[in-house]
Amino acid sequence: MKEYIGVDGYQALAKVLHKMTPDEVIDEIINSGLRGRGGGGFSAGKKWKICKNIKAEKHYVICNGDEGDPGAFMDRSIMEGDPHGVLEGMMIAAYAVGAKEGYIYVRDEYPLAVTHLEKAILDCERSGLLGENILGTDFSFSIKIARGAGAFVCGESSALMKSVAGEVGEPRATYIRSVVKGLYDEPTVLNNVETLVNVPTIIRKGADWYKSIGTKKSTGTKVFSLVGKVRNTGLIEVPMGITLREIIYDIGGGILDDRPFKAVQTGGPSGGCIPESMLDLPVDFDSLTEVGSMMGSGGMIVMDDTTCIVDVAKYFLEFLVEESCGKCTPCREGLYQLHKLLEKICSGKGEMSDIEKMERLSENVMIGSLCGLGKSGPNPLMSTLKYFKDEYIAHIKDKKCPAGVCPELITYKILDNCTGCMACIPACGYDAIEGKKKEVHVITQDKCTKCGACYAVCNFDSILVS
Amino acid sequence: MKHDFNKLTDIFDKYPKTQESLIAILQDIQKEYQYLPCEALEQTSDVLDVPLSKVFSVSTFYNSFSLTAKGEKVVKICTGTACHIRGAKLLQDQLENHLAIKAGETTEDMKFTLEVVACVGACAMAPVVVVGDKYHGSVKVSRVKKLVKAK
Amino acid sequence: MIHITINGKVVQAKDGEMLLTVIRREQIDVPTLCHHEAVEPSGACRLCMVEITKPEWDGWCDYVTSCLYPAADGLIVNTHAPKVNELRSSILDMYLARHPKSPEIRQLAAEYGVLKTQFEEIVDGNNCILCGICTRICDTMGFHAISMVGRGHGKEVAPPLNMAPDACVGCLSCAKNCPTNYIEYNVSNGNLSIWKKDFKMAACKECGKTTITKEFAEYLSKNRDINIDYFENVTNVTEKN
Amino acid sequence: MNNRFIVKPELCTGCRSCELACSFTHAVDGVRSLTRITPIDGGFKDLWVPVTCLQCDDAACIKSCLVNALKRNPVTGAVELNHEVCVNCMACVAACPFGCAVLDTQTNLIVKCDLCGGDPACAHFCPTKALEWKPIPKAVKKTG
Repeated sequence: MKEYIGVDGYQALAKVLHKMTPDEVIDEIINSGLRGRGGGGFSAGKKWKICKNIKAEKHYVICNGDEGDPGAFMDRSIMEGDPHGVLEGMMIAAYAVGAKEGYIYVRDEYPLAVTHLEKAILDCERSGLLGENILGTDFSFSIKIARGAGAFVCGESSALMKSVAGEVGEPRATYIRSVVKGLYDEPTVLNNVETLVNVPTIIRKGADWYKSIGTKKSTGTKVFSLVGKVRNTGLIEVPMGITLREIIYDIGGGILDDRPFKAVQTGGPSGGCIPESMLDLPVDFDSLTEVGSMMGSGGMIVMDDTTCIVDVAKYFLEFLVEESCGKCTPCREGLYQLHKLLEKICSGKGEMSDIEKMERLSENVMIGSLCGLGKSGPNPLMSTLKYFKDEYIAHIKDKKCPAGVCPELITYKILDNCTGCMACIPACGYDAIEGKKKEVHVITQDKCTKCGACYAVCNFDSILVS
Repeated sequence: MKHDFNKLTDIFDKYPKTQESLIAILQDIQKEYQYLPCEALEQTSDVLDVPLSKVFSVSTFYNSFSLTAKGEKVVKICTGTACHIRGAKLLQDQLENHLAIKAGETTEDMKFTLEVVACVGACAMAPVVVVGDKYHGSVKVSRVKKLVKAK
Repeated sequence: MIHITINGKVVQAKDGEMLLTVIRREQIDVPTLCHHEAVEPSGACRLCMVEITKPEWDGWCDYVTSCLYPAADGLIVNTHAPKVNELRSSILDMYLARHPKSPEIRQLAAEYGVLKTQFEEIVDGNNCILCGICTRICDTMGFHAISMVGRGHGKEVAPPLNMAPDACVGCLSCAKNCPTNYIEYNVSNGNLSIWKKDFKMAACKECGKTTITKEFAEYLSKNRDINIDYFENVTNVTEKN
Repeated sequence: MNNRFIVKPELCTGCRSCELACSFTHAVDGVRSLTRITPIDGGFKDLWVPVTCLQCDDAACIKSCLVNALKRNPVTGAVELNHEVCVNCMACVAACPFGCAVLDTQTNLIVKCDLCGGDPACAHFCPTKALEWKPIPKAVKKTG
């Protein structure tokens, strides 16, 4: 806490409480162009304004720290590393909309984040930054932590609010927005961790300063988690508008083992894959959406030529089938059928008509589903079908997996340069490899499950996948 | 299995007696017993005055709850996107083969439970396997057996 | 009062009234599988989706579930737009793949031109379409005996812990309102069983005729302040049919 | 709400005209419906009483309905059943001490008298005036 105050912490709070009216705060945030970092990209300030203008007994502020996207972990780092920044952002939001209670929804998988936030809240309560009459003003605010319990769908606002209230996290139709009728049917501002942590800085340094970073429509910076087949993995904070190529090659140091780049996946399971031809695309909310992906919460997964794009689509669909709440039919049954069709293609039984079938079904699932999970669920499939149709056709017509991933379409063979080191024999869990020391080993194809364990342990590139 | 249910009272006392506390209480119970015993669910329902059917719904909806007892050590294979493309499937295959159970099952001696989880948020160290509380990053096939060496 | 246009006809509606209510009042047939007037709309089956637009939307239209969309002045609704019909048949196709044996689903799907699913049929499936009418009615009636269990494709309706539910009084409302008649129950010789639970029927003291279970009668008597004797008294009039 | 059924059992012949009238009034698509009124044999020879819903003030049927499908019409005073809302739990059928809510097994709907919206057809068709729909006589009003 002392450290946070040491770096100008809570100065923004003091500034808004003593010198600014709630409307001025909202105007400042609107003016800064800050857009929700959770994925949708809705103007944070406008959201606050709507919420403030709703007359109700209570207003709530919720911080969404349910980072469900597999492959993204920036919210975790923020909550663990800068819990006070999150709290301060929430307090300012609460002051602006007139909320007295706030919740931070944190994944239970992040125990350290929970501990740090708990400690930060306690510190604030002790020093009068949370509670009644904060800093001698008539502003009162308290924050509770709600631990998520492992459900991707709870990243969806209405599902998250149900979860906070201790119910099953099923979304409801959002024809009435949650800023109007949210938690306990009261107007609620729900912002992502990264959005809120930007707020104090904006207040302190001014909207104009913030606007000077990034692009016209997407201001400020964005944290990405750059992972996958890239040399330097980790979190990066970049100004909006930077190109994908700069991120992957300059910051990420290029592809692992200098293999050719194939695609980069952004936006998590609801996003899409972007091919090499679009590497010079500037990274901002609108251009990513335009090419069929999305900013999402900022996962950025790089894939090389050993990643099978059909397998990736199948992977995301499998994840979504698993994570669908099961309430509405298109999402529950439609995603399931899409996954079935992809399984069929990956196992070499696909037909060309399946592609058209998937396209039509995807469209209907997107229109028909109740919440964002289903509405964007087919995205990974649609975007890969758009940019990597050849690979689908290779799976269907040639019965081949060009990347050497789909088990039923590949064979493992040991080449003559095998040194007979015997490393692969114990690695194979199915006794499929035989051979003597210093002699070329042989794979019994009947026993081979194509798990790839031998390939992974071979130090001499003697195993050929084809 | 017999459990000491006195601890439940301590858990209940930590929270206000409203439905809002339901998930937090279930999480604490899960932590205490490694799963949600029937009796605990019934008591929770009584204490919070939430219908048992709702408690059951919630405890089957969320991934972090389990209604069956788990092994001493829970082995979680992260199958987040980053882990997936860096070979989580292979690790799963190896672990399943080695422990002779499928994901989601527990070994007969109740030593290990194998689970696949969506993402543990350690994507930069992919692929990740969590054994007990310990995170193992960049796991290679050759290390798999060591990870689950019985004590 | 506001005015909306449904399939070209201008009709009156109350502000905020759900579109489906207005559509049904106009005797227009829009299929639903998860709708019941006794409970709050849930928007799960998605069959009641309609196309909506407004003059100021510049030709852009949206697809919304009419059971949950509040009527607003000037709204133009098309209940059977080509896209809407395609959506419905697609959804019914999905249902048909999951519940190929359900006569109710087969009939509704046939009405939308789907005679056989293009997807992989689930052979050993059941006829529960997870509409949630049963659980919502049970909640509304105040019993909370059954609920949705699990999630996603494996979701099911079940009593807590899959055991005979304490809270159930055997009113049969879940079973009687199930659109696919999936919930099984058995009434015979003054006994009733549902959800693996057995009940005795309350019998008329004079004629022995039975209507509801003893548990249900006791519940009503206790919670609704009705003389318990009322339930053990059937006059001749109910002997009809 | 000034009118009430005035029943004079001594005039009832058990001719069942009231039943017919009711049945045809509530007919759907020309198919006769189950009647909501029945003359019952009082137990003695030739003593019949037409019995229909009393629209009780403290109605057991309304109290028994857990989904609020039964509501009193403020204009006619009739307890009306909304079939759209009704979940067929049979609580009202069981609760009515007079057996005036019944399940029509043909349509699977529960039926009860709705006073035909304020002008019950049965009373019109009673040839002997054993059943009348008219203001309550003053004398009765005072004592009752």
